[in-house]
Amino acid sequence: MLSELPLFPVGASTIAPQVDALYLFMVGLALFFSVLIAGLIVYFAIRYRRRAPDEIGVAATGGLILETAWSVIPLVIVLFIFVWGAAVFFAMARPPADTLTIYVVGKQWMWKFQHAAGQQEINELHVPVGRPVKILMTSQDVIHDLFVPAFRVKADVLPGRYTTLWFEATRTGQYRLFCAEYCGTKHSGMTGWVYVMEPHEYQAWLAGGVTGSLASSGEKLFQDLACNTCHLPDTQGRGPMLHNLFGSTVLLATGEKVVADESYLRESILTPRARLTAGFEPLMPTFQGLVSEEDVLQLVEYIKTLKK
Amino acid sequence: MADAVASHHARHPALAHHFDDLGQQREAASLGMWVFLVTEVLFFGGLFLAYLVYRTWYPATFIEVSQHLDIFWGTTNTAVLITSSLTMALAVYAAETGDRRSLVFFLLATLTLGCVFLGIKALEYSHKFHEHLVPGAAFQWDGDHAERAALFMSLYFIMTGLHALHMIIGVGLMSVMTVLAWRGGFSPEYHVPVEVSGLYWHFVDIVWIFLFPLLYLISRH
Amino acid sequence: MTEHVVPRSIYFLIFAILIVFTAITTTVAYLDLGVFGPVVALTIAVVKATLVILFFMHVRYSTRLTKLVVVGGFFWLGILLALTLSDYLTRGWRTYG
Amino acid sequence: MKDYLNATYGLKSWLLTRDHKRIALLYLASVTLFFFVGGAFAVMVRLELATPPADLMQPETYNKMFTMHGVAMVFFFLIPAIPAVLGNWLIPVMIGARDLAFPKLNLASWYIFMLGGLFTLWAMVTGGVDTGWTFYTPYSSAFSNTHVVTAALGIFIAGFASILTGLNFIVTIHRMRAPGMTWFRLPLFVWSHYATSLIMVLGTPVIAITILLVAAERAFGLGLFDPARGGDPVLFQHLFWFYSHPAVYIMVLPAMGVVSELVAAFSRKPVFGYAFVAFASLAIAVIGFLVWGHHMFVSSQSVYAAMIFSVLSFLVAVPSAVKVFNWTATLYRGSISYDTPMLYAFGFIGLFTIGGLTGLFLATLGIDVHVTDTYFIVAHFHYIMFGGTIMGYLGGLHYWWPKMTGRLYPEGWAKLGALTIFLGFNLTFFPQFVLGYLGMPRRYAAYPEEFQVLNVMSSAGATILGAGYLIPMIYFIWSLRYGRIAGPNPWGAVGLEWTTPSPPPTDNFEKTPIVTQPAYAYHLLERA
Ligand code: HEA
Ligand code: HEA
Ligand code: HEC
Ligand code: CUA
Ligand SMILES: [Cu+2]
Repeated sequence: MLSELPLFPVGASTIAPQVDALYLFMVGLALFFSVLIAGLIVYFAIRYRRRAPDEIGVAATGGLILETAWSVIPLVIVLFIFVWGAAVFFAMARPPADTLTIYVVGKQWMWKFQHAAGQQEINELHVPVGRPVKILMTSQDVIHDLFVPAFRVKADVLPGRYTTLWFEATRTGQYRLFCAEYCGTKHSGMTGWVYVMEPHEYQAWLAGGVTGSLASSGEKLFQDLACNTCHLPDTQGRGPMLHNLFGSTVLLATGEKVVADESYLRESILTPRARLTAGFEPLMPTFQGLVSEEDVLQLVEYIKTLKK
Repeated sequence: MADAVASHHARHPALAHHFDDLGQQREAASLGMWVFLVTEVLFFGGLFLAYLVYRTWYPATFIEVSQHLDIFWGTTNTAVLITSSLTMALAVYAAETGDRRSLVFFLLATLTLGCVFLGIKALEYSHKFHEHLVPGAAFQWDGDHAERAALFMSLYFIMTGLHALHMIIGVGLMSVMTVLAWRGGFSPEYHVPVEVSGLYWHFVDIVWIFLFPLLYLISRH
Repeated sequence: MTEHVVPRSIYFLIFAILIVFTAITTTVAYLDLGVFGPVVALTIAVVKATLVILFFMHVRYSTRLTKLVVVGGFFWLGILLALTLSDYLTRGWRTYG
Repeated sequence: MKDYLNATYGLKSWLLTRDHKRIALLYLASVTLFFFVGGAFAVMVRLELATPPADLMQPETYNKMFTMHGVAMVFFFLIPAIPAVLGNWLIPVMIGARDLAFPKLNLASWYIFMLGGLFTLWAMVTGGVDTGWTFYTPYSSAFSNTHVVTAALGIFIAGFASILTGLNFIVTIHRMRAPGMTWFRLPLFVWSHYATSLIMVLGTPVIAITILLVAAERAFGLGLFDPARGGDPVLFQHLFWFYSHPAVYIMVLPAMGVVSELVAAFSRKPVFGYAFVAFASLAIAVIGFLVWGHHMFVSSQSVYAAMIFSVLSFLVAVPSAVKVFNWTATLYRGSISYDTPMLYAFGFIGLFTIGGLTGLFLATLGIDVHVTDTYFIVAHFHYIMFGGTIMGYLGGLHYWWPKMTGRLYPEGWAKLGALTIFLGFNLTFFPQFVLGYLGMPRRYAAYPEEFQVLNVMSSAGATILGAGYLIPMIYFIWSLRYGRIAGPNPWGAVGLEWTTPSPPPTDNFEKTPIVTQPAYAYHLLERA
């Protein structure tokens, strides 16, 4: 039975060794201090046990040096840990420039992943090994949280906005995927598997049984929702031209500048008047309620492919 | 036994058994009220935080909806409350100087002004009700972002509603004080209840002093 | 018993100032001051509240402890607002590569 | 002169009492009840988790179990436990006062607490709540269809009891100290309760308004925390943790106060570095208000805010470290006895250290991302709340039991109980650290097979722990009748409370004491 007793999780991402190193350092530190304190207590308790019923302890004097020492030393230690921990955290928070983006919508109680090539999967995620992957996440109802222990990453998935999480898998294999934020009755059933594959296997998998890419579904929606009546492939439309929009800096009517990232595109579709583009009338109707989060993701992916 | 300590001079009838003298009792009561008011600051503080967040998120909508609040009644009510704070301060003065008739008079004045405030508030609420500006199923908003407009109105109703609740409690306190004062319960030596009720009343006034510009006075031009 | 009886004239003076400030703040709301609109409105509110606290509530004549309690209360409110805003105001800084 | 227990008789004399000592006993009865309610839910949780699938109960039932376990334990047991029982009973006695400053408010606080408790119990028996004790929106405000509003109102109401207790303590400590009882002669127990009261007064109102907003959101469809209606669920988390993080110090500071008393009394010497320990309490209370965002590292909070909250969380650990080192140093050249209260104090120091050090793991941004919302968190807070606070509470209860009741408990049984609880506790919660780093998420009714062995260990430990609790429960009740008469000072301890008869009269002292010595003046005893 002991062979079934795992004590340490496998690590399968570039960030995992960094987290583990920090963790093991902390374990060492914790061991040191607990053993120190426990050892001193036991030693003092035996050495200075009460030998006569009316015995009295010897009051100590002049503790200032000691007090300062044990205030300053822990302070230095924790500041060191802080810097180290923050460095790892920053590495987790900032995806590298060139990532493979996969979309996920969380809903009570399942994960729906969509690959740019059009593959959709539920509670399963296929990714290539050795390539940074960014997951762009949103929720249709309550807060969920995507957690892959083997990668040592997790991030909350919120309704009404995009959050991201990234990792680069280093080992092929099959790893557990959990929902880590309590989300209601079947929270513990909102689990699945991540399959890390060799790049060519991943390509083959992507090619299998797909009806159309995410962008092409988005394109279809773009026509069905009549977006193309205003957004023309040139500057003649009532709305701004969307080519080369993604990643560019947009000048707003208020004079502010924003980078057109996924969150901006999403907002432009759902609440167009919140941030008006300079030089345009607030003509665009809101599509809130008309499109699902998955539709929005398809539209976003389509707009991202519009290049000139 | 209770007055073992203070047995060398007669205990004031209003002195509770566990205090040594009226001075200690008064200081305890006043400190207690101040600490209580601090809790009130943080209670309303949560609402002010929510207001701040959504105002930075949705500045345009906040300006737009704010125009639907009635600035005339808002200003009038501010004046009413400030006046009631004056009468309250004068009531405390009357208590300190042992002027029972003015004490009763100013307590009654404070109480009346409080009721006037609540009356005007009720009037405004009924207007909002008729204009379908009460968040919920009946909420109507022709402009953009109805949900953001509803958010502003939610804040409006919660903030002013809780403020009004405090006013109602204050009016209740004032009624009790009036009766006690009428019966001659207070003297220059003993009038802590009037004093601490006064602190409470002024605090409620201060909350309004902030609610008024935040809710009514956003960019009226 | 040490108790400071504040003369009535002070109350009337404070009352007059408060009313004047109320008139000013309402008037100013009709002017277009840009970002300074809220700043002015809030400054006036803070001044009014301070006057009420200092004079109507006798804090000016109270013990150090009372003053500490008052300052402490608003300071804690400041913590709540400031640290929460440290999140809201820096959220936009995060760019997803 | 009659003691406070026998001063008057009859139910009415208890239900209308203004005596802080009697009110403390009323609280003792109520929090014990809630402890067993919360413990019963914990038993259900552990039973379900003995096997991987959700077989004993449906997931919806399980979700209610851990929610009600957390709610009962946190809001109705741990927060009031030490302040409202031991603090209430002892603070006036320790500072030489006849009562708290506002006896009527004190009684009112108990009634308010009971009212809040009734609401929550009502919510529990009529179907329960399933939001987790954290009530995260929009699940709690728009999705859950359980009794959220009733339970929330219960907590809202109980919050006022907490505010009244804190307010009463602050005023009492400022205004009611006996002549000669200067600030730096106060027992450290009083200092830690002063710091606790600050948190109660400054934090509780914020949770009150937050809960009210959630209830209003459910009842009237306001949208402050609901993204579908323009609100921000993360705002709820800020407001919730603004209170609930400092609240963890409401839970632990009083226990630290108890431990300071115990360590001094059972090594018969002053606490090492009195002033440092006293100020550490205040520092924890104040800095504790600046760290709440460490519960939100993965919540989509800004990374910069996360950094601020992380570094501040580390700072709050330093005064705790100072305390631990000071207690340990106090033992040096003491005259140490192994009476049961001291055993609990040892347990506290050891387990709090482990709990606190694992808190540092969580404050470390890079680690927290992996372990947040896993069993690592569950282990961390049980180590502190249980290993820390409950050990302190039980130690204090044993130490002052003779004073409160006039009777001694049976020492042998008490040692057995302490040992059982200590062993059961570690067996229950240590495996959870491992589980957490392996990645087992919390609040899971069903879990993958590979986690079973560790979970079985944990469930087995919980059984021992449950049995361990029954031991003190039984002998405390037994001792009320059959325990040996204690006498005024069974431990040979110093402190004003040991100068009164056991149990003391209603007004505590025949004559207001005049204090001439610092706290823990054991060295003066010797010379006398
Ligand atoms: C009594 C309750 C209590 C106490 C006192 C603490 C104390 C601390 N807690 Fe804990 N905590 C909880 C109860 C408590 N906690 C609960 C209930 C939760 C989960 C809530 C939920 O989500 O349901 C939680 C969660 C929690 C988190 C969030 C985790 C997450 O959800 O992702 C964090 C993160 O920073 C944290 C940190 C700390 C720290 C740094 C301390 C520090 O104060 C600890 C300080 C103590 C020491 C450091 C030990 C003594 C020191 C030494 C022996 C010397 C060596 C020291 C150094 C080198 C510094 N806690
Ligand atoms: C003071 C706080 C406190 C205390 C003392 C405890 C005590 C215990 N807790 Fe704790 N627990 C919390 C506070 C506390 N807990 C909180 C805040 C949470 C988070 C909730 C959430 O996620 O929302 C939590 C969550 C939590 C979980 C995680 C659930 C999950 O995430 O899915 C677990 C699992 O093992 C657990 C176990 C236990 C156990 C075994 C005990 C034991 O120590 C209990 C021992 C006591 C007894 C066993 C009682 C003895 C009584 C009897 C034996 C009589 C039995 C009577 C009948 C059956 C009628 N608790
Ligand atoms: C009635 C005309 C109209 C329709 C239909 C319309 N839009 Fe727009 N759109 C506009 C206008 C005008 C703007 C610029 C003003 C603004 O920012 O709201 C705009 C702006 C945008 C922007 C931001 C562009 C930038 O440069 O900042 C995006 C993205 C966008 N629209 C996508 C869509 C999508 C996707 C659809 C269909 C689902 C759509 N639009 C339908 C008129 C329209
Ligand atoms: Cu989805 Cu938990
Ligand atoms: Cu915390």
